[in-house]
Amino acid sequence: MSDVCLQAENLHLWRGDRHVLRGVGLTARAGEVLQVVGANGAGKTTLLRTLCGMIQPEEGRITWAGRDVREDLHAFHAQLAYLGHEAPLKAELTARENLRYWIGMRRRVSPAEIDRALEQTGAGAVRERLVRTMSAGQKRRVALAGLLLLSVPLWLLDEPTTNLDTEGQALVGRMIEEQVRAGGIVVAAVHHALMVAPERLKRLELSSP
Amino acid sequence: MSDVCLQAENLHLWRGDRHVLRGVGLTARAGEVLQVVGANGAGKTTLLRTLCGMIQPEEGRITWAGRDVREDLHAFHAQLAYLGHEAPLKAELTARENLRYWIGMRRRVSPAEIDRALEQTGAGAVRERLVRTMSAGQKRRVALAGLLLLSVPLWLLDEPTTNLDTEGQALVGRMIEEQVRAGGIVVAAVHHALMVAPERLKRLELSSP
Amino acid sequence: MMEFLEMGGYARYVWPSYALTFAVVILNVVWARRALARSREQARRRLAMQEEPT
Amino acid sequence: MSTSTVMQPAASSTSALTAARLVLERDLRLAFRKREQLVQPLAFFAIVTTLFPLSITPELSRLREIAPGVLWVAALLSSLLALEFLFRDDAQDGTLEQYALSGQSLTWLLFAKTAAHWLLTGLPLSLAAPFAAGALGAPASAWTGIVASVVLGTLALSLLGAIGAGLTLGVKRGGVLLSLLVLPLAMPILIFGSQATELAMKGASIAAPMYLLAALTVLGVTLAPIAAAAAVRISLE
Amino acid sequence: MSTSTVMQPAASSTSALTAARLVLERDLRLAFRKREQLVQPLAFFAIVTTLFPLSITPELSRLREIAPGVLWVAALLSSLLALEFLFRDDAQDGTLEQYALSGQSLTWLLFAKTAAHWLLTGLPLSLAAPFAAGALGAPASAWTGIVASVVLGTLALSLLGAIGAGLTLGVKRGGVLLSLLVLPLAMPILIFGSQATELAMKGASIAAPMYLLAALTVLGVTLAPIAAAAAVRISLE
Amino acid sequence: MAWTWFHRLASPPHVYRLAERLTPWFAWSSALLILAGLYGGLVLAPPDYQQGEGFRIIYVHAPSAWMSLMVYTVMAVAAAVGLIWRMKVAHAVAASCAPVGASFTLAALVTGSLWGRPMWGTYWEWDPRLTSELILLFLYLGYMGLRSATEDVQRADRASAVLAVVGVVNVPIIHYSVLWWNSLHQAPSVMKLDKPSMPLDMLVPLLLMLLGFTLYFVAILLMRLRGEVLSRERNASWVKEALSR
Ligand code: HEM
Ligand SMILES: Nc1ncnc2c1ncn2[C@@H]1O[C@H](COP(=O)(O)OP(=O)(O)OP(=O)(O)O)[C@@H](O)[C@H]1O
Ligand SMILES: Nc1ncnc2c1ncn2[C@@H]1O[C@H](COP(=O)(O)OP(=O)(O)OP(=O)(O)O)[C@@H](O)[C@H]1O
Ligand SMILES: [Mg+2]
Ligand SMILES: [Mg+2]
Repeated sequence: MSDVCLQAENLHLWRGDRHVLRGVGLTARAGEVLQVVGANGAGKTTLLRTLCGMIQPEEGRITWAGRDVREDLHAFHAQLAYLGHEAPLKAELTARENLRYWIGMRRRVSPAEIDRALEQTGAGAVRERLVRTMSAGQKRRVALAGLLLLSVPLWLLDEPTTNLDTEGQALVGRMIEEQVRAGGIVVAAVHHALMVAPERLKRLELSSP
Repeated sequence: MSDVCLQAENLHLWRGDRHVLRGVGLTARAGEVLQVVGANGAGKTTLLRTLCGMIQPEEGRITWAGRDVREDLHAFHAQLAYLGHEAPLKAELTARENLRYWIGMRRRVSPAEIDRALEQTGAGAVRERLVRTMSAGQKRRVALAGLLLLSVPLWLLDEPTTNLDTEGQALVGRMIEEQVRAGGIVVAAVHHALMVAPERLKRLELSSP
Repeated sequence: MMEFLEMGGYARYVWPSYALTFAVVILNVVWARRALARSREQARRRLAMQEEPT
Repeated sequence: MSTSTVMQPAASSTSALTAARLVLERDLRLAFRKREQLVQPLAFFAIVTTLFPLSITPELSRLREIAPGVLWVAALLSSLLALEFLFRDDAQDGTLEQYALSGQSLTWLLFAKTAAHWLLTGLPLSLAAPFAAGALGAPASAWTGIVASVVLGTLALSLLGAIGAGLTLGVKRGGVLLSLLVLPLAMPILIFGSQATELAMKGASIAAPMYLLAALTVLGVTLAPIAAAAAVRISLE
Repeated sequence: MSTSTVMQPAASSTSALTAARLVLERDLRLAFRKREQLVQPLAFFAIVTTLFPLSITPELSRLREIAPGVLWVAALLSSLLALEFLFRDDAQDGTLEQYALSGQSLTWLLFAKTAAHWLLTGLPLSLAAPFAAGALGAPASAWTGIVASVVLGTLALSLLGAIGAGLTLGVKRGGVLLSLLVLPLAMPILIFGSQATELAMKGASIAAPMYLLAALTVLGVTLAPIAAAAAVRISLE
Repeated sequence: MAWTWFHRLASPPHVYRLAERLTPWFAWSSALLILAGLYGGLVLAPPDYQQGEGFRIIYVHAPSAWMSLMVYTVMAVAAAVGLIWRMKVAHAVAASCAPVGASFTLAALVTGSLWGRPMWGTYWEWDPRLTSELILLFLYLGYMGLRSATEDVQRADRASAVLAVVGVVNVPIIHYSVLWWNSLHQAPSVMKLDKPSMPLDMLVPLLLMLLGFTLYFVAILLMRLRGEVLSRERNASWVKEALSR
């Protein structure tokens, strides 16, 4: 299990004229939380999207369990969950249906499991409601339930506590602790410190370009 | 100046089957910050949109300086600024152009003023960039500059610190202090405590429906 | 010479054709030069930006 | 932080006309920034016009008979496609919300937006129409008549469409619904417009249908912005 | 919190076929939830077909001549209007991103989406086409031929359109650009389709154009999803 | 060993320098050829026995039409190479082609319809060849529209390359479908010179023009290519060197 490890070396990326990622390197091993911090515009979102293979870096490479992720992108994607600034939910479906289709595409999932996850993230009360009618924080909670259900080792989270109330922020902290305790890896872009026991935390500081 | 005062009495509003606002009342006087707090889904966003007259409450009334706002909605709107979950910026215009059109529609504004406001909110470096190419926090900062430029007495802010780094959160605190010191009124929905001196703060707690 | 310009009565069709085609030929040269100049200018600015101490 | 001018906003406040001018200028600038937006309705119009010879007949003598109809249907459809975006972009990024909260008359602001829309789609379409008509066999003598009728027709259509665009704002995939709302109402425009074009191609006087088109346009100018403002307010709620 | 199954996700992972089926089911369910989506392409088709008698001539004998062309232009435009939304909604709310990151073959998933799209627009259109043709004077004997040709034609069009929809995903106001990209490529479909309809109306054999349409469809089935997946990946970057 | 030329062609600095060096050669030789062709076509060639002097439009029409087709082919091949081998330079070539091709397509259409007026009595006829040329113009416009609508160069490269490749698959389909379409409706096409082969003094200037335009295209391509390569290249050292000259 010690070889489950996300590594990036010397990533370079330009957006327009802007050299956004300038030789970023990182290592995240099983059981670790990597906090990506940096001022607004430092490149946190860009880094996360590059790590999950959605943007091709112009230089540098990313390895998962020792192998370049480009060798088998499908297999790598099957191991990761990415949660961006917006929750990937369909406004016209209910919370349950959303999870059924989103998760079901990747693994077999039972309605009971879905309900359990929604309960855990405090979205049990809105499970039959259309996502369109939910408040910003309620949507986030449904997306977090999806994250739990995917049960993959690698989480890439972009400001996961956005729109959540205090209780919800604590929930995210607990979810992350649980994930690394089970041997997973969490890479999270954050502005507010995560509520996680400090011994597991690593920091990667991006400086503004 | 003591009559510049936002009041709401006994607001009731249903969304679908849901009784979201159940007899909410509030008073915010010149020089006061009213923090609207409450769990996810408690109705903060709904309340703010009702206060600025975008949603009609089914019962209750809202007064500004003692007069029902529905009597002259235009005049009321000329006195307020509302900043929602999304920054009201045009992706294909630069920061400067965005402010020029947004603010210019309401009052005469010089390019120097715009640049000064952008500088104050830490968006001076991106003023010539298209909003589309900005990071989430950079967009927020441009919107905050707009808020400064409107120079109206009443601010209605929905989670104004979303996506901002620590320095940006402090900036919002300073802006709000400045606003109330000049005799303005701020109503803000928040999850994280605002960085504002406590004597000016009032709290309105919404309970979940 | 006049006879040549008259093109046997077809001048209305022949000369505009030649004019348009050579306008296209020349415009393409102009556009290409301008595009090259613009790219050089942009590259120069980019270099200047990279050399700025960060 | 700036010394606050919090309490005297009215002092330097913008007049309704200036606000409308700014809206117009903004929309034009946005369109010119993405120049393809200008070309695309034209290209679409050109393509639709070529579809007909391909699917009906390439013979000019027979095409000439259906030319007015084809021209007008193509014009109608291309303005309709563009109409969908009249307010949509601004609604999505919150601009429209700010317009409604600006303390300015929404009617005026939306009128300015509609005017910009016509300048960006209706006007180029009117200028392109005679070429399309020529390719379908219209004589050169019909050009002025065609341009004039398309100018009036697209004006009326933009105004009418503004109401539809406002009403379908809150609706996902409003495009098709918008067509449904606007097309039936646009029938008079289509009928008078193709009549005018047909008369122009025959060399007859186009006065009668042009008066009717003009009447529709005037009606549109006076009523449409008010209705559109009401519609937009409803969908913002 | 659930006892974590973090390390064995492969154990119960979904097969490509199940994933595609889920995508199809989801899209159908979404469409049936908003039933107007189902009706809209049809209504648009109906309206466009009525525009012609209004703007050209109401005489049935002359309408009959242009019926195949009108039918196909209307079908083409109404599927085109719907095509714009093939991937757009899913791109906006991040669903497409999750598809690309699902570890499943994007080609398959997009193929399923395209199939759903055809079921929701192409199929109803095919069933409505003979009625429209009838209104324009086609004899009842032509019905099967018309349905068959419209089925094949809309299939090919949906597949082709998937590429265009993928390419214009990143583009604001992609609708008009999409039409510009797809319409020239769709010309063969239009030509063969209206030929088939014309032959069917004359009572002749429609085999020749139908073979060509079928060939285009087969080409589309094999190539289009791959190109569409490439296009979507590019626009997500 | 055999592949070294390929790798060198994939290297932006090499291509940039090569293009810089070759441009004047192509430019001047094409200018010479075109001037010679013009003199031959306008002065030396005798009038056509049927069309009179009107036939001289051929010396601008045929080269324009030829350019419109050749440039599209070059563009599509370059796009495919760029997609398959992820070669920046190939994408740069494809991007350089489109505006040139589109403008000559327009020239072919306009000169053709100017020629059509005296010959057929109409500016436009829905003839297969004409129609497919018009569709070619739409393809170019779509390609350029997609390019300019996509901000990021790399993304624009790959998106438009997909379109160019799909488009080229469709070009023969369009060509034949248009032929079949018309053959069912209408008498055979009007467009042919009513003689088995041209006399030499008409043919030679035409060949000179065709060759001249081809070389001219290469010159323009090389010039645009340099700009496109620069805009894709972030490697400061050679760019700085290239700019200093
Ligand atoms: C808008 C009208 C026209 C268009 C779009 C058009 C288009 C074309 C195209 C695409 C070619 C093919 C070049 C090649 O295969 O290399 C061509 C060649 C040619 N066209 Fe046209 N043409 C038009 C009108 C005419 C007219 C009116 C004539 C003469 C009566 C004409 C005579 C020729 C000749 C002689 C060639 C070159 C020889 C050949 O390749 O067959 N064209 N034109
Ligand atoms: N297309 C583009 N053109 C130019 N600059 C760009 C483009 N896209 C992104 N950038 C810049 O890249 C930088 C990194 O953006 P990114 O979104 O990764 O920042 P971030 O660290 O996530 O910021 P935030 O905390 O505000 O979310 C920003 O400065 C942004 O302005
Ligand atoms: N159309 C609707 N139908 C049913 N319920 C609705 C509708 N719109 C909003 N609601 C409900 O109204 C309540 C208030 O929503 P609102 O967005 O105001 O919450 P909020 O306090 O802003 O929450 P958050 O902190 O998550 O932003 C929520 O429970 C929401 O689910
Ligand atoms: Mg970010
Ligand atoms: Mg809220």
